[in-house]
Amino acid sequence: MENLIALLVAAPLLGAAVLLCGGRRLDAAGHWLGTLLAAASFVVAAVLFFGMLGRGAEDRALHQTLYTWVPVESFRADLAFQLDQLSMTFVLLITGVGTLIHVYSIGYMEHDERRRRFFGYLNLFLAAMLLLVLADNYLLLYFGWEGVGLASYLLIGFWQHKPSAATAAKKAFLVNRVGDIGLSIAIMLMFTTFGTFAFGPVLATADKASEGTLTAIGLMLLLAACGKSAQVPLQSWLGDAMEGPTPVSALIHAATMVTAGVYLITRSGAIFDAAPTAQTAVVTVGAVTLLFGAIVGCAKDDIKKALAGSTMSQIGYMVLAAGLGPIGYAFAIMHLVTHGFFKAGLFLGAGSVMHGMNDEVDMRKYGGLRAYMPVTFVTFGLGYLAIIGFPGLSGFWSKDKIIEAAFAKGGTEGWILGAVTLLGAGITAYYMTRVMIMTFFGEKRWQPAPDPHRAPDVEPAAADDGRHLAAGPVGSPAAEGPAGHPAGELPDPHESPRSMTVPMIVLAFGSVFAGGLFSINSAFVHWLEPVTRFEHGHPPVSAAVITTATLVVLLAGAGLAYAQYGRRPVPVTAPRGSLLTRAARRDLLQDDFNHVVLVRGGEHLTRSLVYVDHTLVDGVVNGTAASVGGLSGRLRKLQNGYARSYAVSMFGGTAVLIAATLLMRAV
Amino acid sequence: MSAWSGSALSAPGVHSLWTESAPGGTADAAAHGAASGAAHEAAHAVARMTLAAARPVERIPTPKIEYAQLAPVLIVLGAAVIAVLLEAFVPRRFRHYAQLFLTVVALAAAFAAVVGLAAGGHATTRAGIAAMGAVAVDGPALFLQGTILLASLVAVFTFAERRLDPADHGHRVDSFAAEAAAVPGSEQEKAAVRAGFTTTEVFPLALFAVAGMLVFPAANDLLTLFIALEVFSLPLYLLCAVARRKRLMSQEAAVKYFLLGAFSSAFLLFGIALLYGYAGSVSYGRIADVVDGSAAPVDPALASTMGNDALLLIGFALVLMGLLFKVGAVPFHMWTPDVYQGAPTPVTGFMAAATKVAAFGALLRLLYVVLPGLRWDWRPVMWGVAIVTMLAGAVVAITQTDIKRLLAYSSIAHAGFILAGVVAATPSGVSSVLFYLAAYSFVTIGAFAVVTLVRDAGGEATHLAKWAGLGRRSPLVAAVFGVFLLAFAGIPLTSGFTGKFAVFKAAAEGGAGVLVVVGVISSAIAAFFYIRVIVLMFFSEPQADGPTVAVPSPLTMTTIGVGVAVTLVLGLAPQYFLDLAGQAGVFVR
Amino acid sequence: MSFPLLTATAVLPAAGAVLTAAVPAGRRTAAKWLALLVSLGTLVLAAVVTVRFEPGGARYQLTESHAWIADFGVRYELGVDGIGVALIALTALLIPFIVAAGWNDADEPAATATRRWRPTQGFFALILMVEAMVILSFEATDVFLFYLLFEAMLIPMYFLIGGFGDRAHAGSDEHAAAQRSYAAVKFLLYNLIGGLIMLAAVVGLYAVAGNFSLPGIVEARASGDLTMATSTERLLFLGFFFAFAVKAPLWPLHTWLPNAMGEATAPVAVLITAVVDKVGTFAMLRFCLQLFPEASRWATPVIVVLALVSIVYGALLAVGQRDIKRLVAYASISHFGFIVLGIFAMTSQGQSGATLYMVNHGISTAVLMLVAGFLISRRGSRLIADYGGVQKVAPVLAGTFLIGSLATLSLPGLAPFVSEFLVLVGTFARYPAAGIVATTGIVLAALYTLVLYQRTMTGPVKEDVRAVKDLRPRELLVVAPLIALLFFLGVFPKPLTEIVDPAVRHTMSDVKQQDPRPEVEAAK
Amino acid sequence: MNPVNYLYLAALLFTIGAAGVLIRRNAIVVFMCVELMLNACNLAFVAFSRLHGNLDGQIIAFFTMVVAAAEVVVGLAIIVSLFRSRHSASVDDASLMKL
Repeated sequence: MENLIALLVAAPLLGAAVLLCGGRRLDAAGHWLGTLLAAASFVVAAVLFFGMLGRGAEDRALHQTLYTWVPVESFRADLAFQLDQLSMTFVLLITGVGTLIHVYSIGYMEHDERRRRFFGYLNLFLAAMLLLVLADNYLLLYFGWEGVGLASYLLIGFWQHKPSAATAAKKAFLVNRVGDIGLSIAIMLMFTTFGTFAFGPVLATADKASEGTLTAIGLMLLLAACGKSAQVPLQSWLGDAMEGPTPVSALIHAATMVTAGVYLITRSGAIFDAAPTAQTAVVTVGAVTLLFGAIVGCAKDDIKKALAGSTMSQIGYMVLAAGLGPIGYAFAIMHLVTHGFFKAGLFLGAGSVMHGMNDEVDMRKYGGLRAYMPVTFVTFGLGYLAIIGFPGLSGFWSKDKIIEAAFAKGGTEGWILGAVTLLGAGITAYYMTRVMIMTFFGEKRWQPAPDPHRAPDVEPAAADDGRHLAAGPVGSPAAEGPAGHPAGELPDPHESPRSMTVPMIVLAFGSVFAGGLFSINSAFVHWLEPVTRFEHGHPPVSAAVITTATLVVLLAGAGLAYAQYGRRPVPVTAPRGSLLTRAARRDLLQDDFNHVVLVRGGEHLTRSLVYVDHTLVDGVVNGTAASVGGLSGRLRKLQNGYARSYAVSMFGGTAVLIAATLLMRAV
Repeated sequence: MSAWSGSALSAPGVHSLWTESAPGGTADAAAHGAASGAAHEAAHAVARMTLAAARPVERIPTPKIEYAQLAPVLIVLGAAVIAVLLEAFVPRRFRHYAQLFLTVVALAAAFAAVVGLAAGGHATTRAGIAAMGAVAVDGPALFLQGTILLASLVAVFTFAERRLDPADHGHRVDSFAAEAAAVPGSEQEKAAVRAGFTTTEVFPLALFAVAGMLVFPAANDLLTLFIALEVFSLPLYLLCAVARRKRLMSQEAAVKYFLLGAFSSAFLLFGIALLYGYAGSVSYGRIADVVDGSAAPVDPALASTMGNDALLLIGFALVLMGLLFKVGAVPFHMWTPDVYQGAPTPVTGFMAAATKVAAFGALLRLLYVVLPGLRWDWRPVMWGVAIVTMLAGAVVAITQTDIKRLLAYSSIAHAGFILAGVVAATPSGVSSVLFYLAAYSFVTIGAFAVVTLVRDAGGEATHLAKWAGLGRRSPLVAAVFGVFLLAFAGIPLTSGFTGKFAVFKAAAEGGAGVLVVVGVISSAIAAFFYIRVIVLMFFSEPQADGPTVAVPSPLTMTTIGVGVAVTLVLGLAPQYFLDLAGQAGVFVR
Repeated sequence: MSFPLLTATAVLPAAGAVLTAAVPAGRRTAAKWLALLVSLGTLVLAAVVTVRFEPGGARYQLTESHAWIADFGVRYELGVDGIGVALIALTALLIPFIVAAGWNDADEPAATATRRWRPTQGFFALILMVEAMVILSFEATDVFLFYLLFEAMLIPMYFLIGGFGDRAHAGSDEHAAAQRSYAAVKFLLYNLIGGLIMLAAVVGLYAVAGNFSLPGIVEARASGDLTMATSTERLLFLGFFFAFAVKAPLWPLHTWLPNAMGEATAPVAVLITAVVDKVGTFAMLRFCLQLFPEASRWATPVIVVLALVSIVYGALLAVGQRDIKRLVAYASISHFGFIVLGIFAMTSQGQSGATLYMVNHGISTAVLMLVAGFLISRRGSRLIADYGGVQKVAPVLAGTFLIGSLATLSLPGLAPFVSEFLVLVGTFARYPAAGIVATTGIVLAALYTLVLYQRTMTGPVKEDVRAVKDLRPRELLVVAPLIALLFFLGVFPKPLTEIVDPAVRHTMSDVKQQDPRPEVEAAK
Repeated sequence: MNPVNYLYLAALLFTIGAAGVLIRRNAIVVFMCVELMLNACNLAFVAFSRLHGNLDGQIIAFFTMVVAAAEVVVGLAIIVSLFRSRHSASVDDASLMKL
């Protein structure tokens, strides 16, 4: 049984290798191969899952050790897998959603000449992500961690000809690297503390270490989590990451990769439980991000960026929950899963909308689309209801639990967290309603006159795109990418092809029922319990109160949004807006800060260092050489060609010689 | 040294009597050592007689000369004399060949003699003093003589090279003036050229010089030292003056060399006088004894002078100066660049190699045999000289623009390195110096031989700018020269490195770590200009009016070949030669 | 007296060099093939060495010892430990690729070629000569012999740098030639001065020890037969270390490297940084630590600081570069910082990591630099600003370049990650602060490599870049195996670590250091 | 009379000679100054010979004279040839080679 685990990773890895090295001859079949292997991996996962269900709660975990990866004296990193309930959950989510999105991409990328490579990257991502969640030690996890980073780098920058995409990709990788410092330092600390960094021993003996060390480790892990899960202060990359193709945003930047941070914290629960300070830090980060993302989400007019903000905020929920300890881990993961469903669904919906709208992403240029793309509308709508936590749908079950747990934290801390989570719920309702209304309701705002400044870069490619339009959905044409879209094309909203709608529908089902299923006599919690441990949180007020409060806030948020966008027409060009709005549009100025402090500062630093290297370090050497040369030139003058002066020097020399000799005798 | 206990005994009275009654006594033209040496038995006899009655002194036995042990010198001297006769009697067109043949044979024979002596154990066990104490036949002497002979042998090949310049009026021409006496550019000169005259006198001159050089490091008393110095200097002065091209420079070089040389030898002589005054003798052994105070018996006069260290120290300083001049140590080096540049290149090579060997040999003997008792006085002084020489040589060389001057300065820097070995004042110091000299002399001759090949309309193109891109024109020559430069720079796998390491090692063992550090620094500086030449030859584009590289006759090829061979062999497998030098490291006293 | 395997591995390329140089001017292709075959033959021999070497066996294996220069206490002593084997393998492995990559670099238009002037032959002969000397220096267990080679290998390198410049240069040929010879002279002088200072130390060592046999001296010191005054040992250590720090190169002695790598052809640049410079770090590990353990420990703090400076400083300067090859050069400086850090962290992880790092850095830089060289030769410019969108016109080239970059930023799964992480862990275990500072190098590495990739490969296609062709088969053949090796060693470094670890264990015991014990003894 | 005085005289002559070498331009005169130095040496030798009462010094004096004569031969030859080609015997004129 456990020998299958490696297969999980191997299948997509093989796909990546074949597709990326295969060359053009695979162009025709590449996407099928990729999808097939993703599906295969899902099947294996399913097999393993049912096998696991067949065993008792305690001996469900499976281990498979392939070989020792890095053996140096006491430093041993095995290439070994551990498949327990937690990992299993992720594996299913990753392979499942992954497969769906592969399918979706077949249609979405249809007209991209580099589709083969796209699928190669997707497979690469799956492999890395699975490695991440299956690793049985932190170094191997780090391997996967960086692997998904690479995959996301490649996929964000998939349309490399767009400078914006290339920049976004680079930014994502760099910010993640900052987080990675945390992970690597954490691993080093574990090594120096426990002499190993395998999950088993470390987590088993965590409590033996001094709290200071554990706090340090915890904070470092948190840093890593911030990087990967786009938590404040390392969240800035996620918004730009939307430059990537929409399936990527759905899979990597909504459903799976960005939740790796939550996985890391949950997995390292033992360490955090023993380090309260670190936990506090975690919940703080979670709370801040939760609001941050929500606020940003409210201000964005770019549909994907709005969703990105929401992703940030939802992960904030998870991190917060994870920071609560045993009372929260399970719910964090549960929300993670449900979120995986509905957020992926929402993104796919967004993709489908953009598809119909010539890759127009500005919601102000949408409106009234429900008539044109019903399937998208329905699925998106269900996702919407799920995320705002409409009673009965997935989001409700998971998010509500988190809010309860937050209150259950106890003391003022509990109240604050509870309040924040509640507020977050309200804002979520607000911005999601806003998105919903602006996109699917109201009058259509998409008769854009061909704007003149686009005119120049009409290219031959335009003709192709025209054909595609006629033919059906427009793949983001590789030639110019969305940016270069033919000018003056009237967007002609239409439903997307089957290959795209089917995944959306499946995900919609997930968004509706997953939460419910999980909550039937809290099956999910018990499923995870052996790994994450579970304590019932006891909120100061009864759960019912909290639930109602949530609903109230929810309605308030939605109502406000309706009042603002449903009742009166939405201006096509965004109003200047309040200070907060403008700040929020600019990601609350966080990027500007980065730019001024890090980018500018860095540039100055490097420039001055280059100068130093040239003038100082090199200068010293050259200076010495020059001075020797000068000395030589001066000494040379003594050789003036006059025999008599030579004689003088000889005479003088002799005198010195005599003097010296006598002196030596004297002393 | 046994010969000298005699003169220690010789009483003043006896000598004064001699001076009155037997003026013929001084007519003894042999080394003065003969006179007092013979005195050993004679003195007492004579003394007794004088008491009896003033009868004419009986004959003084002729000094005994170990001809076998002096064979190398005698062979060369004899050959030189014959060569003079050849000049007188052999018709012009044969002279070149006759002279060349004679010289080569003589040098080879002399070398054979040296080898024979060494094989006969004269270098080690049977080392002794010949010619009534005038000449030492011991390890260092034989080793250096052998080196000098080989060096001059290959050098003579370049003397005889006649293929570098196009034939002039159908006569092959070498590097020497058709008629040295003729005014440059005069009708007389043109006539001489037309007649195809050549200065074949260079061969006898060289032979005389070599003879002097052979004696110089072997000299065992100060007079012999002085004579030997003059014997090899005077021919060199003349050799400098007889270049075929750039005759004015050649003559100027000669004049400078001559005047300064005479000047320095005057100092040397005065130094000898003072030492004589101090010790009452010019014999190394005797002086050494007096210095250590182990001399016996001590007559009143000697006692009075012995008390006076000023005589000793000043005398020593002056003699030292005379030798340092020949060595080319700062601040007595200033003749070197001019002379090296002005002299005919083959002569320069010969001088640079052989003179240094001879002079350092003499210096070693002086310091190790005569003045070991004075070590604490001379070591610091020599330290100073060594340091200044190393640094000054290297530094000034950086800005040179003429290849011959460049090599001259490099030779100064090398003198400094060798001095570092000399200062070590240990047997290993001696052997390291011997090895270094052997290695260095062949590199030098080879390098100057290459210089003779690079020519343009005005003869040798010695200006560095002309060497640009030589590597592209004729890679082989450039590569060979590169090898020599690397050897000069002391890059590993060349003889230069082995020698340098040996010397530094000796210095370090001798407790002169500072010298090692300074040596390292100056080698670093020196490396710069050797590299500059390499850059010039290989990395810069050749000029349109660049020089041509003459294809030499087998003679020069041999010289260069030997140079390269020795450089590499001593670099890769030096052990055998180190052993030789090691065995030859002990001076007889 | 068995077959002198080690000598053979050095003699073969040396002989090959002579033969190659002797090939007549008209037959330069023959010369190329000859050089390639010889280098491959050397690779085979190196493989044999690797196989014949038993990790568990004696410290120095396949030893040879012959009398050489008794007067200097010098013997011709060879022997390899794991570290030596690894580096010999690396050298022998890279040279064929360097030869193949430089296939046409030295060819001159027939116009300037004369009967005697044979640049192509010279080029390959010099490369082989360098290989011979480097390999022998990895084998030498006699300090003098090592020094000899350490110095001698400068000369062929010097001619390679100064004689065969990068065709792609800004400005006139004269200017380029001037730049080139400046770079060559700078290279030679820096290393020569370092070497001469080392010479003083070598002489000093002789004065102290009386012979040059490394095992002998180590043995004598361990048994107390040979004692050094503290001050003496420190001075000698500094003398040795200075030379190696120049070669490595360590800040602030690094400035020769960017010039040299910038002006030299890409293959030669690889030769410099991937092969020759390794001799420096190798020598630190073998000679500094073994001959002068106390002094090494004494100097460690300073050296660690210098290493850290190199890491950060090199990386920052790499960010600031406009010239692709100079960028790689500064990146190398940063990496050498890591290597030195690992060596002087004095932990087994650090030192194994450092050794692996030498190998991996050699391979990764080779990939990056060679691909960069191919790119530069196509476009005829080294300036980053002259590129853009290459990925569109030459995807394979871009892909390989990306892999090279990822290796340089030590991405897990590629070889450099293993070594870098080992170095970091090893350092952190002893000097946590240093370890943390070093980790910033990770981010900076990502910065300069990705910025380079973004500016050259992505974005809209520049006009002059449109003409750029994708990799030719020969070039792909050069890069592909190296990339494969990067992946292999990235996921399965065990073969390497198994060879290296015993040697590291010996070194650790020489410097009398144990790995720090973990805070909590974890239940294994 | 005390032989030491002869030594002082010798030293004086020697110095005069040396000074002459340094001061005078004419090659012949310079050369003669060198000769003067040699003769100073001779004087010293003879004086010491007397002092020590052995013959060596006097014998050396003869050798010195011979050497001096030889030097004259060589020296004059060189100087004259220089004079003929330059029409000047000034040592300072002979300064083609410098630096």
